[in-house]
Amino acid sequence: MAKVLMKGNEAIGAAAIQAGCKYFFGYPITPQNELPEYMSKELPKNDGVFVQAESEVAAINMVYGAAGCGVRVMTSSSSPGIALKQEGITYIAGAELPCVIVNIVRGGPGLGGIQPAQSDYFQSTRGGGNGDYKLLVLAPANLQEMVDMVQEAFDMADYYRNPVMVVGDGMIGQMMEPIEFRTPVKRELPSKEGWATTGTKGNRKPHIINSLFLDPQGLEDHNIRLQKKYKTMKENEARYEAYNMENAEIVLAAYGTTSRICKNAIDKLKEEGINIGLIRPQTLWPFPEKAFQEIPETVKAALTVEMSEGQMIDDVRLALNGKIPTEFYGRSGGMIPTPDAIIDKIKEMLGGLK
Amino acid sequence: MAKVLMKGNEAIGAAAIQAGCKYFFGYPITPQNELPEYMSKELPKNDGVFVQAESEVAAINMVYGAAGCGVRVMTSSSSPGIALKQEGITYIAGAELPCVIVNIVRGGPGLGGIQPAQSDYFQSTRGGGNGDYKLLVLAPANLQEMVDMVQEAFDMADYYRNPVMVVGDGMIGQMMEPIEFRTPVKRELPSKEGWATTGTKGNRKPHIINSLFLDPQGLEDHNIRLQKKYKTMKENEARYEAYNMENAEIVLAAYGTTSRICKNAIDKLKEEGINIGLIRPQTLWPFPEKAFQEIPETVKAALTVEMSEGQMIDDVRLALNGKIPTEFYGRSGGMIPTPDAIIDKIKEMLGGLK
Amino acid sequence: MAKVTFKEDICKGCQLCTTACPKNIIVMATDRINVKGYHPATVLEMEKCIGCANCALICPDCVITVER
Amino acid sequence: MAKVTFKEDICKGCQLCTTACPKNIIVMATDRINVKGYHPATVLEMEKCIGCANCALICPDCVITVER
Amino acid sequence: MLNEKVICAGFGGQGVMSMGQLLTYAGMVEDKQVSWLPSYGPEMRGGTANCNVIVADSLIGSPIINDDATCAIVMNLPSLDKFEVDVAPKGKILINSSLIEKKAKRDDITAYYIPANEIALELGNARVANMVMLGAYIELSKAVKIESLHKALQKVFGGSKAHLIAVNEEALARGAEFVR
Amino acid sequence: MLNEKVICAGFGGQGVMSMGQLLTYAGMVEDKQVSWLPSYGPEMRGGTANCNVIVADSLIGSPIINDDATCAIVMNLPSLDKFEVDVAPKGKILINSSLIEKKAKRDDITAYYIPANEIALELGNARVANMVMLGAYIELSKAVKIESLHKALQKVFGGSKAHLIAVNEEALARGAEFVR
Amino acid sequence: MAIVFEKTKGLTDKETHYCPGCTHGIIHRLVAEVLEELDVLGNAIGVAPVGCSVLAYDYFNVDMHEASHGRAPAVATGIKRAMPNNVVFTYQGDGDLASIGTAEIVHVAHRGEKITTIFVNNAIYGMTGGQMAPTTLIGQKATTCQDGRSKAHSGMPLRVSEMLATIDGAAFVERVSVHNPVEIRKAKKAIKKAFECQIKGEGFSIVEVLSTCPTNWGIAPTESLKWLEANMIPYYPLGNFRTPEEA
Amino acid sequence: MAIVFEKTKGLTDKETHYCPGCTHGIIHRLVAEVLEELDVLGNAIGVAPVGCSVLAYDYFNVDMHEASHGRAPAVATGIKRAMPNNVVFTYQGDGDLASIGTAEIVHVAHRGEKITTIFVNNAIYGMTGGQMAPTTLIGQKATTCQDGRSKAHSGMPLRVSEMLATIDGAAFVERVSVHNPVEIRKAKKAIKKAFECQIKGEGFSIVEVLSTCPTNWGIAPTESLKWLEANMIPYYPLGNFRTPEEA
Ligand SMILES: Cc1ncc(C[n+]2csc(CCOP(=O)(O)OP(=O)(O)O)c2C)c(N)n1
Ligand SMILES: Cc1ncc(C[n+]2csc(CCOP(=O)(O)OP(=O)(O)O)c2C)c(N)n1
Ligand code: SF4
Ligand code: SF4
Ligand code: SF4
Ligand code: SF4
Ligand code: SF4
Ligand code: SF4
Ligand SMILES: [Mg+2]
Ligand SMILES: [Mg+2]
Repeated sequence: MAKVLMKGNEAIGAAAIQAGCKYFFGYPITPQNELPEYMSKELPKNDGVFVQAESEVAAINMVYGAAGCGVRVMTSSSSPGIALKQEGITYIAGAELPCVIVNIVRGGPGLGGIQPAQSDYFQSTRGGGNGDYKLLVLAPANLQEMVDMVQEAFDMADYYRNPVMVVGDGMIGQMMEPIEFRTPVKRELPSKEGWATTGTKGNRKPHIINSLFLDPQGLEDHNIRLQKKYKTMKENEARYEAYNMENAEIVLAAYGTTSRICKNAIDKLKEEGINIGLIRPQTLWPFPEKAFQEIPETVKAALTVEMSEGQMIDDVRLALNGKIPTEFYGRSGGMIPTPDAIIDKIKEMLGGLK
Repeated sequence: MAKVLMKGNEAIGAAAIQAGCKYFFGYPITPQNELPEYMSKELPKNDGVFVQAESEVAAINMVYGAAGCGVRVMTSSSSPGIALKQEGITYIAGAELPCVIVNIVRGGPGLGGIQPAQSDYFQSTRGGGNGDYKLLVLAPANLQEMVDMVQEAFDMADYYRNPVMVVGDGMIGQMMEPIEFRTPVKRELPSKEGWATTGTKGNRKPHIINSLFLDPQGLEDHNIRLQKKYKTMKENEARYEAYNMENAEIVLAAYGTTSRICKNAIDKLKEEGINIGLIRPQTLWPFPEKAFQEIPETVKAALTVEMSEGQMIDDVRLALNGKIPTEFYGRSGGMIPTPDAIIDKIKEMLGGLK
Repeated sequence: MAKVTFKEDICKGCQLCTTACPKNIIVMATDRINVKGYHPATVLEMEKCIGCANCALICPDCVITVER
Repeated sequence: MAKVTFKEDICKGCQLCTTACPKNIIVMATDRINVKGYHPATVLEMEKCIGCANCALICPDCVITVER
Repeated sequence: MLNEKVICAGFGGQGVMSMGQLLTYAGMVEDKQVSWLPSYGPEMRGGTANCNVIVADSLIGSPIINDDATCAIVMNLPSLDKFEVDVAPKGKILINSSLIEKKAKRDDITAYYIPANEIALELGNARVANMVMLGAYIELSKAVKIESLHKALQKVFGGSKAHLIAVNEEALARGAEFVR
Repeated sequence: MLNEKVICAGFGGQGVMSMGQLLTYAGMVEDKQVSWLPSYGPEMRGGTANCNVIVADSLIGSPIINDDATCAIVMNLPSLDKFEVDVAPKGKILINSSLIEKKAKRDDITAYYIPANEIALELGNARVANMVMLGAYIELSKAVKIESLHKALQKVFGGSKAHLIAVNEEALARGAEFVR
Repeated sequence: MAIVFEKTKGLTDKETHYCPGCTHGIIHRLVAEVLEELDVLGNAIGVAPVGCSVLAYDYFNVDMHEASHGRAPAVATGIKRAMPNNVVFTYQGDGDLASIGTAEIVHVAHRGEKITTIFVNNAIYGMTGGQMAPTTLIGQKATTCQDGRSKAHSGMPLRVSEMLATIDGAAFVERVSVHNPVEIRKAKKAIKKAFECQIKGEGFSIVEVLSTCPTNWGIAPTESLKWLEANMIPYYPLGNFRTPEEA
Repeated sequence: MAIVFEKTKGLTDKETHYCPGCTHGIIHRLVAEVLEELDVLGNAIGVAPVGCSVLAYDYFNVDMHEASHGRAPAVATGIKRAMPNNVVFTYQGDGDLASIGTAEIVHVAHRGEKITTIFVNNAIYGMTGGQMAPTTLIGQKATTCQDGRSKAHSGMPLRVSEMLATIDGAAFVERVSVHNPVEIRKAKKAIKKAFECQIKGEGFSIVEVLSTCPTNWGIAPTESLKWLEANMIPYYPLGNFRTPEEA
């Protein structure tokens, strides 16, 4: 297919429809509004349905309902809206339903601001809902990757019967880049017939979509089952990009749009003869721990760069487990790190290393 | 004062009233119902007001309103109810308002069950709301500690202008133990006059309670200010109990009711001549990192015991930073670890160490 | 002629059926306790039953079958 | 006799006042642009003004003061 | 070193919760370490209720009694079936023989059969069967002094319920007597 | 190695967003690496809008232009004031002299003064001032071929707006001519 | 002899966990009978609430979802929009529907979602142990208003049917009771009409059923029926508030 | 000459960020004038919503809270219960109040909270760029219903005042408009009555004000006033739905 130039938010919608998403339930919030708007226009043309829910709480519960029927369904929001969805998300995870949730992150806490941020890393990877559940969390750095990931997200969700979250920010949502819609690598997807609620038609037992287990042993068994699934995800789905790792003295850790700024910094430093590497997690959960465990000997320190006050750094440190020191550089509230500021921080660290 | 025998949930209410809490906004949910019920009966007698909100979302926003007026206010819930409060909590943290939030944790994910659990550790310490905010999180292990902590929580909240969360579980909420109401160590509390909304009386500028900063630089500045405050909290408020650490071969990490089971296991092992220590975080955030950084040389490994599938273990590992290996033992869904199972796990680890 | 049958073992002894019978023929069998620990409802003078099914209509636990 | 005054610099040029004046004496000053970049509202024949304050009532931006 | 771990169990209306609370209270009166932990939630809708009471000289770890109860007081059959296994070897089980015909299975624990309901009826108040059992338990274990239980009763039956104190004390005494 | 970083800025209605998009589109037509990043949110309510366009031969890192713009195209005064500092040394600034009387302050960049609105009015359509500026930029930078811009125009003005293509092409040409 | 009454196929064999004499059981049966009579058991998808009827998914012999507290209407919206040819219903208590789920019930009505709601109003939170509901009557005691609900503190009880009847998309709104066989028969008729309304695509339909909670009212089951009649019906008048013909 | 009209002290000096001709500005002024006239500026605590009026805290010359989207009534409840002698009001848009905040507005009415709500109904989500609101009219275009709202898909627009008027605790409910000076005067009277109702402790009071959004309607400001009159008023009739005398 030919390349097209699209705005990020609309590209998400287009990718979802390509992936067979037929249902979208959402509620407006900046900076992701073009996505529901696109869906409201395009889904009906594609035999689908868009409903503007009365709230984010209602939206995520509509997703829960539709997902339980076995259809491909999606919702999107931005930070405070995702906060409101936490109860619904833990229900969906608990009931093991597939769906795709997009968070176009903005600055917090509270109402905060609407400029790009990455301060919902914990919200996405640790869960703000109750209980021991996990989402698959994808973090594209450019629009091509985003449409690829959104498409694959639906397959992943179905494959694992698990909600998948795609995390972007206002930059990703608002920018335009050329994209090509391609078919994701096909997975063998399990049939939904064994659990989806479509009416018994009188010839099978009722299907029940549920996260309640009053018997503690039953609930623990359920949790153990879930953990087993999460373990499989951890083994199979952790992804990252390694950039300029050969002979790197310091490794940067950054995801999403921040990783692109880091690349600018790395390229500039390379011109000065300084070798800095980058590990860019493409999945925030499962976190690509191996990438950090296998860093070359040349690397003497790590620097995590985030548009937050420091969240992913926990996972970087957990993965490194004390192997090398880890520092942090971040901007927050919608402020965006500049390559030069990152370079300064790197040089300061290099100074300290010598 | 003489000791009284009280149910945990009621004792929380009594402690809050002792601490000058006059307002309670809540919504029923098992296993914390005795707390709002107690408040509905006792607050009016103490010149206070209890309102049963229409939902947890409304309750936390009522708290936001009352806290902005400078009064002492509280809410409580259990896991899924706390999930619903995440947006409100990040607003309160963002607007820097003091209040006390109680979570009597139950098994998850989703609706889960109602038996004791500790699977909201992430929800409490990492935040399920958006943005880079922190709560002070207190985790009492017995009722005396709980009433002490609840009382102090109000002072801490006022001192830092920050929401304080007290985390318990169904065991803590439902059990009875003798308690004594004592006056917490007094802090110099800042006056609320400079920010509380009480009406301008025509002789000052309006006060504004707010978490919106449309200008990214303004929002970043706000975040930097918050981080500074969090750093102070980290320095001053991390607390823990160390138990039997001398000559310990393994250190257990456990909080709340689980720590008590660990003590039983430790005492039993001591009779067998095996020395096992325990670090019991009393504050989950700030996490008592120092306690782990300063473990004696004799300790060869750590074992985190939780009523979850493994959450606090992240903080234990972050604090240890690779110093010694860390293993995990947990039960979930309302199942409670037994001393014997912990002992088995410890012996298995001791075997591996030899 | 009509007949009502009680699945005694699932009766919860709530007595709602007794309030609904126009013939007042339903009583609680105080001589026995079912597996749930309740005195189950029963009809003593079955011949008076008119098969109106009121008892079955009000029984929250589907204990009663009515024939006519 | 009545008088209206416009704080021209805060006028957003929305023209709502022009629809409200019973005397139709408010016009947009197309000859000038205020700091906001709008043609501000103004009154040309002030003597016709009856001081009804309709213009001030409808102005969303408190541009107008009316005296009588 | 006192370290009594008692499971009290029975039907909802049999007063097993308050039996446990009274014991806990009495322990507190003596400045012992005590804890009381009820079962809660829907398992109670099934009709059975139980609580764990610990009375000890030294600090109590977990308020949960796993399989190390020093005594189980069972007021009905399901409770016997459920909790017999949780008594530690050499421990006691007190069985309300008015309602439980079955005998204890284990021979490494001592079983006592107390016709609590009958004794209570003799006292003219069917609801004090729980106190009969508690009286028996105290007599056997000496966990607390009988006077402490009396004090606890004063506290619990304050005000409008004061007239119930006498019959409760009587029931405690009769229970004690029965196993003496 | 082409690595053009262009800031387009002006009032809301001046078509600065579509000017940027057209350039981006043309870059894509030539299979170059491109990105377009708009400002968004309430800053737009203030009346100014801007976008960052990058057209490059090799992979684009961040779509943000910090202080390394190769060119700034400013359509109104606030934009000149705001973005002059962001042009890299030796870069260009294209100033819509129809609306901006002020001159560029810096002397390490080259300023071009283009009476875009007047030229547009000459063409009978005030709204193509943006294309005049874009034409000038392309002439100066050779970032993309003019034919690619024409192709882009075809795409953007499909269907009902096709009649606008001619005047837009004309405007591009006049802009180019002006700085040639 | 022919069978005049036996348990409907719309219910599973599972015994309910409801307290003795709790009228939830009657209401379950009526819904199940209606589904059977309309021959839509194989086509129905139900949504259970959080409340005493949280386990309704075990009792109705149809596909079921267990919704989060108050959100059953949103869940049902998701289901119905995905499966427009299925018959979709929610079963909700007064805490669930009239308190935490207010926005969701108002907006299914507002959008005219083609679903049916069975609203069980027992004037109390049964499941959690008898707290005040928005529908708790003035003077009625509950664990969060132990001296009885007061108007000054908590306002007058909320009349949900009257409120929803102002919304155009609510095609069918009726309040019924199950405190005696006559009313039970009427209740069933209303429930049937409500489902028919959905099947005909006329909009949202809701039946508010006054129900007892002997346990938390602290009143014996048979007395509870009387209490309902004497206290609830005067404040919550039975009757139809909207039918499709009218609209 | 005496001043017949000048800017009220109830507003700060700050210029608003509202688009030219947006009637939010008029409504702000009316509220501020009423507060001044009732001499409660020093005693008032306002709650701003999330919506175009999110920055209302910068404009009203009184203590203010900025609430989360839709929750202003709950925030106001917290304030009023803590400060019963203060005059407490919320200022909310139709997305805020009639969509996400439905439960909160219904329940302040239900509890009869002694607060006043100014409900600005402009039939659209202004702040976020013109999405459909529950109050968007049939056929009206919005970014999430680009072919115009359809009844079949989204139901008929929600009439909030009519709905709230069924609730006992809502002591004062009136719908007004600000599309011309006559209506503006009436609007102010209603707002004044609403606050008086609060001050007298009669219950919850709300004034729904029909308002324009020239930007997202895509209609010039003066034309917007006409569009409001021609399209909104027929569906949203002006008038009083409840007054304390009546109750
Ligand atoms: C988010 C959330 N809040 C609260 C609860 C606790 N809860 C369970 S059921 C219930 C109320 C039940 O009352 P009602 O809806 O009237 O149903 P009933 O039990 O009376 O039939 C509540 C508050 C919960 N499970 N989830
Ligand atoms: C929880 C949450 N959801 C969504 C938003 C985004 N949002 C901001 S304003 C708004 C709607 C505003 O519409 P309305 O209330 O009608 O006010 P108006 O702007 O029209 O005055 C929305 C959805 C948000 N800030 N928070
Ligand atoms: S069928 Fe009628 S008459 Fe017969 S027992 Fe039942 S209620 Fe009585
Ligand atoms: S109504 Fe049913 S459950 Fe109740 S007593 Fe009668 S038969 Fe038994
Ligand atoms: S006061 Fe009346 S007459 Fe005078 S300008 Fe204003 S609207 Fe016109
Ligand atoms: S109404 Fe006010 S802002 Fe609008 S044009 Fe008139 S004076 Fe200017
Ligand atoms: S608690 Fe009340 S509503 Fe719940 S099952 Fe028992 S009687 Fe029914
Ligand atoms: S977007 Fe609409 S509601 Fe918001 S300020 Fe502009 S005109 Fe007013
Ligand atoms: Mg109820
Ligand atoms: Mg609006």
